[in-house]
Amino acid sequence: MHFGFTDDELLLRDAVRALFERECPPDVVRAAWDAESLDRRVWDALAQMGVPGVLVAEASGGLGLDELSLVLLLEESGRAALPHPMVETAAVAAPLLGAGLGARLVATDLGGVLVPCAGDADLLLLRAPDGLRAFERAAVTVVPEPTVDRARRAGLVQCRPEDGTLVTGDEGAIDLAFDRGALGTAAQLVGLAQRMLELTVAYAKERRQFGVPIGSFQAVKHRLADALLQVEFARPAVHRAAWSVAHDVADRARDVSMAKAMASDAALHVAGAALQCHGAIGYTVEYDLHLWMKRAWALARAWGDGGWHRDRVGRAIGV
Amino acid sequence: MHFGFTDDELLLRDAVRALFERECPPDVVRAAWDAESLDRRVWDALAQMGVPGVLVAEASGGLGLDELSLVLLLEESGRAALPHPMVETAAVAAPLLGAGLGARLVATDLGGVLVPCAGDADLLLLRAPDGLRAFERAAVTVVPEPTVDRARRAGLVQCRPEDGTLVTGDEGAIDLAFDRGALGTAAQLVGLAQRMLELTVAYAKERRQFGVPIGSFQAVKHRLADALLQVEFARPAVHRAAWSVAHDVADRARDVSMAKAMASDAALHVAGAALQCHGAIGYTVEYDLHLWMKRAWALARAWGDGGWHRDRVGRAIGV
Amino acid sequence: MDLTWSDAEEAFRAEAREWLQANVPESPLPSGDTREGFALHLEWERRLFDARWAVVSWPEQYGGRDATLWEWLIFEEEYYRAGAPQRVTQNGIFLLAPTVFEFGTQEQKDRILPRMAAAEDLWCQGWSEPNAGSDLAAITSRADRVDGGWRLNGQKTWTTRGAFCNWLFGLFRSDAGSERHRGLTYLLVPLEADGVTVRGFGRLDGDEGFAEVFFEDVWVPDENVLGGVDDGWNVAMATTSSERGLTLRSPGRFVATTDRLLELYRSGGDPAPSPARLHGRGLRDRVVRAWIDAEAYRLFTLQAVTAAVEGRPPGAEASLNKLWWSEMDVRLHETALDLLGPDAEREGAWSKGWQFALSGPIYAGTNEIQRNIAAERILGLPRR
Amino acid sequence: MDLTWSDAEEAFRAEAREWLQANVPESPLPSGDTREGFALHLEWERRLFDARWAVVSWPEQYGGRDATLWEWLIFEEEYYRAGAPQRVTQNGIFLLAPTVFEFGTQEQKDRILPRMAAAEDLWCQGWSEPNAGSDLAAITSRADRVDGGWRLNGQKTWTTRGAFCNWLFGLFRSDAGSERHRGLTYLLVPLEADGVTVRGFGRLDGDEGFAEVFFEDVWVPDENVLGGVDDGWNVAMATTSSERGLTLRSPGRFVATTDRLLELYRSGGDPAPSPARLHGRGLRDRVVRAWIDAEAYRLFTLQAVTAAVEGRPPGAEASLNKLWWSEMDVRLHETALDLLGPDAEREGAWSKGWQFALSGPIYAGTNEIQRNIAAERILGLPRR
Repeated sequence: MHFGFTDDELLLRDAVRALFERECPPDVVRAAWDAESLDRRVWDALAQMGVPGVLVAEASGGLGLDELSLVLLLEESGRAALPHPMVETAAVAAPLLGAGLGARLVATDLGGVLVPCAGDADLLLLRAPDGLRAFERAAVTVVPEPTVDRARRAGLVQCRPEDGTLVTGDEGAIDLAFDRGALGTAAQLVGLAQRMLELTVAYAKERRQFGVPIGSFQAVKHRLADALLQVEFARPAVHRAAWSVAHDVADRARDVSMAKAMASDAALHVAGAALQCHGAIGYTVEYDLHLWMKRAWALARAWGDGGWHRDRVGRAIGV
Repeated sequence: MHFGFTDDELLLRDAVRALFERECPPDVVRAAWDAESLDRRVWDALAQMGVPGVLVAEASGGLGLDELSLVLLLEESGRAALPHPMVETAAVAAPLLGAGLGARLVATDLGGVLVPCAGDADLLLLRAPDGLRAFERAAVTVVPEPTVDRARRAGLVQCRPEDGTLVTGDEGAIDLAFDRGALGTAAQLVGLAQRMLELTVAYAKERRQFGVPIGSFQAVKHRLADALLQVEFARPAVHRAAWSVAHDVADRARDVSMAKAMASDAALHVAGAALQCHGAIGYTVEYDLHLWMKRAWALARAWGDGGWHRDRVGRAIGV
Repeated sequence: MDLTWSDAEEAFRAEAREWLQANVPESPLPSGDTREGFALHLEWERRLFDARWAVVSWPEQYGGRDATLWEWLIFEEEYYRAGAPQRVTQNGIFLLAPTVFEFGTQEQKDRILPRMAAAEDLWCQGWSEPNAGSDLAAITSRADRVDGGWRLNGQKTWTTRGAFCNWLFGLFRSDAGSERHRGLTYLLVPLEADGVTVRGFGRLDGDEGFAEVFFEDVWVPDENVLGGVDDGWNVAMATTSSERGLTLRSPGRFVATTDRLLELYRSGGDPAPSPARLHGRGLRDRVVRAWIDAEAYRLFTLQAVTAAVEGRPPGAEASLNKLWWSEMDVRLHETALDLLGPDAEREGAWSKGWQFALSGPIYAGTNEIQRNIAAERILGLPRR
Repeated sequence: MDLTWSDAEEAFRAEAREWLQANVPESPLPSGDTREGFALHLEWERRLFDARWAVVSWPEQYGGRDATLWEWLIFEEEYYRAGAPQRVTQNGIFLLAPTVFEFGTQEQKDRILPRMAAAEDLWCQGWSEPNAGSDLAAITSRADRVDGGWRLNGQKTWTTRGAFCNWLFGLFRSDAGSERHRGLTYLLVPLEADGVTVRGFGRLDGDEGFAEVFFEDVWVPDENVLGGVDDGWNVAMATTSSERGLTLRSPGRFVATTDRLLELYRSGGDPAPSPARLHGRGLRDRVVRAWIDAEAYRLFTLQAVTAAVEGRPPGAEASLNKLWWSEMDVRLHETALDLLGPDAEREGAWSKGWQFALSGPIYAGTNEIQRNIAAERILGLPRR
């Protein structure tokens, strides 16, 4: 029994965190809101590190790591509010498509009808009557759909199945791909929650009212302690689910759903606490908080929301 | 439109409150926990004021008032944690049995299988295959049942229908009797909640830790403000339901259920806040709080709990 | 207790409903917190005024109908039920007007109120400053005495729709040596005046709903002082829980939103019905709770209006009122989003409403402040 | 990460399970917080000790098995799964023993630990006083230096099972001029000593679970000082988040309770099945949440034990741990009571468990204090 990470896993995590700090500051997230096409500099840097291939075998040109590394890196992408479809590419597509993705971006409708970065992707993995099919960008029609987090760049996709290539018709493989997507999204939600909490703690230490930092008020302290509690208990659930997927244990679906439910709830909870503790400043688009908050609202309900996943847990535990 | 009470209604309420303050201090409640038989002094005093007959027509020797007076008086009985079956007698039985109850105590199983004061009652109103039947105490067998609030003096009742007299076989009349019971219990819950809140506020002003009254801590303030909020919004719901029953409006069942759901939730909420703000002292049987808290736990789930009544509201509003 | 409406009130309701049915724009106007939307809303406001529905509770001489508080409540119910546009004039009508009625001179009433009712003057509020939010008494914007008037310097912020208005009412420190609540004066400032700069900025939902207002040696005449010099705090606070009831948040809005929520639940979620979403997850219970919450708020309001009509002064329970509606509004919209599930992130009425609801626990005194007030002024807990 | 148990651990689990199956009393013992129940529990404790299951993580020389923290967790899981009796010796084993291990002299270890393990000495805690609850540093009970020992005067309260124990460990003010955390000494006091009066009193559930302990010129020898004189606060606090993990609240208890909750849900409520109670009211969602909460606590504990095994010192996250299990326990029982509906008021395992759960957010530092600690020590928010 060992519930923790190896030094190598943590070193890679630290390297990716450093990359995001350098290459993906809030301005990059903000730019994704209105850009004609998504700026790929961050993604290219990630690809150079091999991150999109984290789950691909070394023999096939990947990093040959497992879902434990994956969730650590995705948590970092959540912290950075990375606008690129890292879950879709690294967690969902790469294990199915194997080597050769390179720096290509993948979009998919496995997580819901609204497809993030549909217009920006090079390749789309879409449900078809006979399974999951891969389409080149040019083979599909994308209708952009306005959503609260414009950096998600969501769209609705229309395609003719015969224009794509069958990737897999195996329902088990598709379920696994879905679980990886939900797991990866859960990890991003933990990262988003962590960042919102840090931002709010920093603000509460600095902002003064009534002659003292607002963080010295017990109401603010207790609200942020609760937020911390949610994050600190959601994170191990995500880590355990990563292990369950990596080892394809019998309880995989249950564990992934527990992780997604907890991460969704934690992120929504922290977003609420963050906004309330910020007050009016958090309610503006000039301040950065909303970039994280809106991502949290979107991801909390993508790939199944808390209620959906608890329903799935319930079926697994026989209630 | 006028959402308030008449001076006469309030004067009667004040008189009954004064009676309870005089005749029903905590020691009387405490004594009911273990007494062989229920001390009737408070009840006799209430009977002398005509309170059990509040809903009985003046021509029949009652006070000739309606449910608006009833809920005001029952709220006071909740404040006092009166151990006598005032809801069962004044709200449920008296309108059905009319004059002549005098100072007799009635028990009923309309609110649940556990019958409060079953062993102490003079008369029992029990469900039977053909409707509601009245039994003399000697005609039934009562098995005392241990419950958390021993002042409820609950028991299970066994009877042979033929030993009782048919009071009514009309389902509509029985529904109305149930609604009066649920309404009356809701009023008691508001009174219980109010008293627990007052007790806790007084304690929080007096108890000092860290050199200041604990009521000066924001965590305590906010918790008690929330408790107040619950009580202050549950109360008008009870008052409105009283009006709806008095005027037998089409939405009567919906309004009673809304009131019982809110009052149940408010009382449970306030009980939780009261205990936590008291700390260890509230966790003892020597201090009075538990007398109110346990009554609240019991009544919150008697006559249908919050979930049961919200379900009923849902059916009424078409969801 | 009498929970029925009189024939006159029913007639009033029928008249309002009929007019609204005939006049409410068929498709919703664009947000009134954008420049284009604001202009369209002004047209609507003027139509309301022409039909004397803009300020029903005001005296006829200022454009109202001398309606009772009960009629005002009825009108609001009908207004929201009809899906009529957001009132972009509300900060003047609900926040400034009660103060003018109570503290204004006759000249001020005649000058200010009719133009406010007709949406000819558009008023925004200048209370908060960068360092005076929850701690409003920390105001530092100054009003210095000059011949025949005052010279203003400083900055206000979080001024709702400030970029679209032409007048601001605000608190300024008129006694340079004063501290906290003392030495403030309530002033009315034309935003076209020399030295005023208004910068609009984006709210959470992206609309330009806020503005910062900068004052640099702005001159305003004495006639623009509302109430006593140096007495601005009392003037501003006296009407925050106005017995005229005009600052009541009308239940009509929440009742109408809850009706939409019930529709959403019954339709199984929009746009893709999926009954599986709704079962076994507590959503039905939450929908019923939302209905109960809104109905309870309506009852609490009926109780408050009864007290007002009977001449009983309102007290700190305005804090309870604010806690209830603001947190109910968040829960109500959250339930809607959970019904929508993955569709919740789409832009639309529910997501817009959700973002707006989130401002409720923050503006007009954060709910932390409201809980302090409830605990200290109603329960009497020590201030420390 | 490796979430599997080794063969040795599985063997340990099998041994524990087998012994428990064969030895756990078939019908539950009466409450250990009554005089009669306590005596029956002592028999059980001694049977545990005889089979070396009383203190599995202790060294063999004191009656343990030198079990690892992992094995301790496994034992606890099996213990609760088997429905074994409440440990009436737990305050000694979980609260005093870690301190003895860390600060005790060899003589003290030899004298105290074996008799504690064997339930020959029964220990209660003497920390709180009437005016020192959340504000523990306000302790006023005095220990005055006398020849060869100390003379105690004062009062302790909320002493769990104090009326049934023969020893008390507690904090006393040994430096009469000291204030707050300074000048306290950690002392071990025989309750049979002259001048000690113990008065048991009723807990919420009616059991005599608490005691007040009065000290009137009670003499204790120097050998009963644990750790340094005047250093009692540090001695007491050093092990509140002991790296030995013995103060961990084991997840086994909550996992077992949750299993009973799932059973209750599946049976449709006890004793009168009524499926209508369960549908459309959010109860299923709450049951699943309860299961998730308990499972999350188990995972959080695995993470903490991994850190302890790797030698990383525990920190303020003990506060998070306490917030989670105590509030989860309340919600879990509340869900059970809501499943039971009107039957919830019956005395029984759930109602007893509910009342016990309510003490969780109060004892061992109220959750208000724990949230302060989490905010200040983990998040670094200012103390003020």
